[in-house]
Amino acid sequence: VKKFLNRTQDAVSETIAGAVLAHEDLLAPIEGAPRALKAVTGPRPGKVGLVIGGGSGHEPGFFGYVGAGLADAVAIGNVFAAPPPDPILAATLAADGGAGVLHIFGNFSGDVMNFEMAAEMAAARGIPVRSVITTDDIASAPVETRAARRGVAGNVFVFKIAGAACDRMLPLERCVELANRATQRCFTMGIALEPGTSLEARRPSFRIGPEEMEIGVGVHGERGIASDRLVGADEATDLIVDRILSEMAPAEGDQVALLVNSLGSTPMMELYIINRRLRQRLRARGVMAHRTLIGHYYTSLDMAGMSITAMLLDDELASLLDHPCHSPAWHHA
Amino acid sequence: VKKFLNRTQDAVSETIAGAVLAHEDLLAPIEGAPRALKAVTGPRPGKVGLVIGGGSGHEPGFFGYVGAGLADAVAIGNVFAAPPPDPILAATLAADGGAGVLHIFGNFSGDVMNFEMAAEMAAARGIPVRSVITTDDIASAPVETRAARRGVAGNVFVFKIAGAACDRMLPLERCVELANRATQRCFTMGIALEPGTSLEARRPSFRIGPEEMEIGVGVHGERGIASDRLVGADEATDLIVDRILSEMAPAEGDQVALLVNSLGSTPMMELYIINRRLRQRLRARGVMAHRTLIGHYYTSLDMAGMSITAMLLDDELASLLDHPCHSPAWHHA
Amino acid sequence: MQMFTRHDLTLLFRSLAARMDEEQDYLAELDGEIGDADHGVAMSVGFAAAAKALSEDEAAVPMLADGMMLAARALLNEIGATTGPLYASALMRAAQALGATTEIPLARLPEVIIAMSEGIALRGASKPGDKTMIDAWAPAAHAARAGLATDRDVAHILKDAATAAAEGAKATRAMMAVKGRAARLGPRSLGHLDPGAASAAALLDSMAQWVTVRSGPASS
Amino acid sequence: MQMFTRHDLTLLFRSLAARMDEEQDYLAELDGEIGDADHGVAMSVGFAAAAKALSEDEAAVPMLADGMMLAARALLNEIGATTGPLYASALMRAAQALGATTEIPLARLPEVIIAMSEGIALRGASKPGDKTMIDAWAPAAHAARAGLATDRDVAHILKDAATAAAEGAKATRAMMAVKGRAARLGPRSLGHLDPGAASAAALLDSMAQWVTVRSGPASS
Ligand SMILES: Nc1ncnc2c1ncn2[C@@H]1O[C@H](COP(=O)(O)OP(=O)(O)O)[C@@H](O)[C@H]1O
Ligand SMILES: Nc1ncnc2c1ncn2[C@@H]1O[C@H](COP(=O)(O)OP(=O)(O)O)[C@@H](O)[C@H]1O
Ligand SMILES: [Mg+2]
Ligand SMILES: [Mg+2]
Ligand SMILES: [Mg+2]
Ligand SMILES: [Mg+2]
Repeated sequence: VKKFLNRTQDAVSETIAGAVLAHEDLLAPIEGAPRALKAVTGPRPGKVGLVIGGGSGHEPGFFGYVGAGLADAVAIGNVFAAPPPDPILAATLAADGGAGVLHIFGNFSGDVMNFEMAAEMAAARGIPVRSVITTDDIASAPVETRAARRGVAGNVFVFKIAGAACDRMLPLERCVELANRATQRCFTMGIALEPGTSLEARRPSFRIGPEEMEIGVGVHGERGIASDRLVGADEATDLIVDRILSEMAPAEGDQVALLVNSLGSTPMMELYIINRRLRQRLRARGVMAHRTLIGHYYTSLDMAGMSITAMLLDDELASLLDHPCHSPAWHHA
Repeated sequence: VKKFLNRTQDAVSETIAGAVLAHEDLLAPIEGAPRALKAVTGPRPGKVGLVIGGGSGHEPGFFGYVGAGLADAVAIGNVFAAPPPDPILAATLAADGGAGVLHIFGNFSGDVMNFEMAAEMAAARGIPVRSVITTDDIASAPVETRAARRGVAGNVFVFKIAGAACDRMLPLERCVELANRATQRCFTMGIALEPGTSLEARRPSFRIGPEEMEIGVGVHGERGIASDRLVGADEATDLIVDRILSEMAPAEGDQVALLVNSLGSTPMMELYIINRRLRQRLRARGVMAHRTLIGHYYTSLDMAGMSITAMLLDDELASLLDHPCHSPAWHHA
Repeated sequence: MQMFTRHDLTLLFRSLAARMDEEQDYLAELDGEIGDADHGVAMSVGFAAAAKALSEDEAAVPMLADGMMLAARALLNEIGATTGPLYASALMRAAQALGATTEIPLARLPEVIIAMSEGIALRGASKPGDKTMIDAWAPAAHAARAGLATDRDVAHILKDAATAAAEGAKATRAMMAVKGRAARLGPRSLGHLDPGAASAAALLDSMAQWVTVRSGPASS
Repeated sequence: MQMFTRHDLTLLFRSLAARMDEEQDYLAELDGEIGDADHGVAMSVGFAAAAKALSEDEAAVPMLADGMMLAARALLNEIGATTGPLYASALMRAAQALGATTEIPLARLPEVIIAMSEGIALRGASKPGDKTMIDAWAPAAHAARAGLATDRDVAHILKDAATAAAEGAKATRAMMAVKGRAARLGPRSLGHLDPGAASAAALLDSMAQWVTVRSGPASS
């Protein structure tokens, strides 16, 4: 598979360099930490600092969610690899406004271990850190073991809720509580048509048969929980919506936030076709969409596929969702 | 090639339906014209109406650029096919605020003919229409026959400039002049690594050899002006930048607007890597980037490839570029 | 004298639509090589819409000219694109040629070919040699004019027109495109058939076959 | 008595890094099947960074324990990921075992294996049977402990440890993953080797080979 790359081993650094240049008004480097970035708006005294992060290959995740009303800083790992503790610590120091720092990251063994180590290092420097681990991928473990689930595209909503809570100068404990509530109410599931391409090997990391699709894929180019017969857009959407609705169990009149997300090479036309069906299904269930994000928000290199995330809102979450934000990947006034 | 579609012939209508649902706060249907949409903000009395349009397959183009500070209405054709006069007329009527309507579209025989016919029909109803035909694709014809060039991703900037001019209540002639100035100062070139997939055939419409790339591709999945040996990100960027700079001939200290655009399946990581090189080259030339758009702004179904657009600014264009806008694909305050 | 009725117009368009449906994949392939691969679906969907409109409104729209206008509008609004305005213009000009009448002598059909060719040339501003559908339509119109002058049998005239169109289409392989999408490819368009010329040749062939069947056993 | 010096530590890590480089594609393939295809590059880049740090600071950091800490930090900060903290933890625990000394008897090397296994188990909280690298490290540590108790030759003890690791790694094929990325695949992880166990077996094999060469012709 062909790609616009120079030396593979430089891909992440060059991506970061390009991102800082593209978003000079929003992102700034952190002195001495080439794998961490901070918001130009910087931390505010008394505001809880929000630090996010994870592996590369999810662009615009994660730096796309750094900015006013969102995260204060980000730590960036190698492709599909959690960042080491050092950049996480650097991001934490850069985000610190004296009111504690909130770490949010997806539930992957690498992220958990590295963020834990960084939190201990920050605590040793007198910065209280609390962590929220996202677990929105409903396909990745049964509901009885929710805490074992992966954190995937729902991160975007959790970042937003937490970023707004921090921006409203809520105390650390409240920010943690709201971010946890957001992840508890986020339900994501993905389907892939083709695997992504490993940068090193420049070939797909596994094969999906010509008449098959992978159900329940994450965002690291990995296989899903099952292969299934390839179906059309509506049927694929239904497969996901059925699972989401059965877990979410919304009441009539409930409001949700939606994210219809390309995993990489799936173009927006297909996302809109999926969104049409998604909304038909929600309407039939009496559920309203308060806000929809649609596009390339949380990707898996060039995987062909999509995920749908629905976050069940309450008045407080809806208000935080509507709070203004300005970041590379999410702007609203 | 697998896709999330239902019946192929329904793809465009379903895309429009999904778009209206995703962007309810921005886009509204136009009564009796299923292939046209208008901005929720609607036309304002005394404001020049801006109508854009073209074929489908470029999502988020074109409806992505409808909203406050951008276009008032859009006409949507079949995949890679100009819309017929009827939806263009409907969009024109919907956009009319009594100060005339501006049509902006790319330089393709189909678009030119259909927009011309619609303009005649609108004129017959007493609505003065002026047209600006974009010609930013520098690869598509030599500079001596600039008027023969295609209009591609530079459209995004031309829409923005014109949308801001209209929003500032400038008269039709001035809006035309500014939109023309924008297209004259827009320079785009694209490179494809893989062709896109025709929705009907579900296979690529031509082949690119494993060690080749296509230079000077447009946005309709078509071949470029030449095949070339596959090169890395920096070299590919250089190929484009050399051509752009030689035509643009910027002076030291000049400001440009940049669009680093995925043609479909090329992921954002690669766009950032390209942007890094692009900025190195501009810096070496003493040229400053006033604003950068990076992502999926003007696509060619799922073609793997990218285009770079640079628009040479003057103070007036820079100010119009900075004017606030709120549309599905471009938000800023 | 054999007449060409309003019902014949419907039947003729049904044949054309069926032929475009058959040719869809082939035309898509040709357009994939030097264009954007949509010419097959455009022609197939466009002529299907025209045939459908003619069928449905046969009673309500009894005049040939009005029927042609109906077909033009249906085709145009179904497909837009390049082909929509060009064929709409062709059919509108044919409508003028046919006039406000419910039937014409079958022998006048070559006039339709001439009118269509003029309509396309006017709207598209293309000349023979530009590697467009005009490279099929212009020789066909020439053959039609020649045939009308020599008073040949209508079926033979249309056959001559179809042959001229087929040769014209074949000749586009050696041309470099000057108009349309393929023009941007410059010399890379050499060696490829123009899809619009190919579909034009198929339309004319289908028309000739329809007239042959319609006019019964050949008389010359 | 043969000693294991600070320079030996550098040499050992160079061997490990070379071996991980050789195994990179194979490990990537294994991780592609049930993970995210990056284990090859993580191990290769991580051990290369550790070896480089050990080489560059050999004079400045003469103690074995400090060297191990250096290697741990270099590896961790180069790769992060899952492997970073696990192997950093392994090496930090090995540093404790080695202590503030510039050399130890070569015969104490099995202790390093035991310490590394403990470090990984502590950080990763995984047990044998979870289909992780522990399925290679735990049997290797067991063999190392047994070997130390029986006073066997160090080269043989390490060979036994490597064999145990290889068998442990092979056994992961039959396991369903409980920890790490593959755990999300549930039963789909069955039938695949765990990449982390495979790389662990390769590390231990490389260590055994290095010791065999280092300690000269086998004495038993
Ligand atoms: N100006 C023109 N005059 C006549 N025919 C044209 C002109 N421009 C393009 N064509 C014809 O249109 C054909 C392409 O039609 P189609 O693929 O349906 O439209 P598009 O190029 O817009 O996708 C070309 O093969 C050519 O024959
Ligand atoms: N909790 C854990 N304890 C021990 N080893 C683990 C644990 N989680 C994962 N592993 C090991 O890590 C390996 C994967 O490493 P790697 O691919 O480098 O990281 P990642 O899964 O983050 O991409 C697995 O094959 C497994 O052996
Ligand atoms: Mg990984
Ligand atoms: Mg077309
Ligand atoms: Mg075409
Ligand atoms: Mg891995």
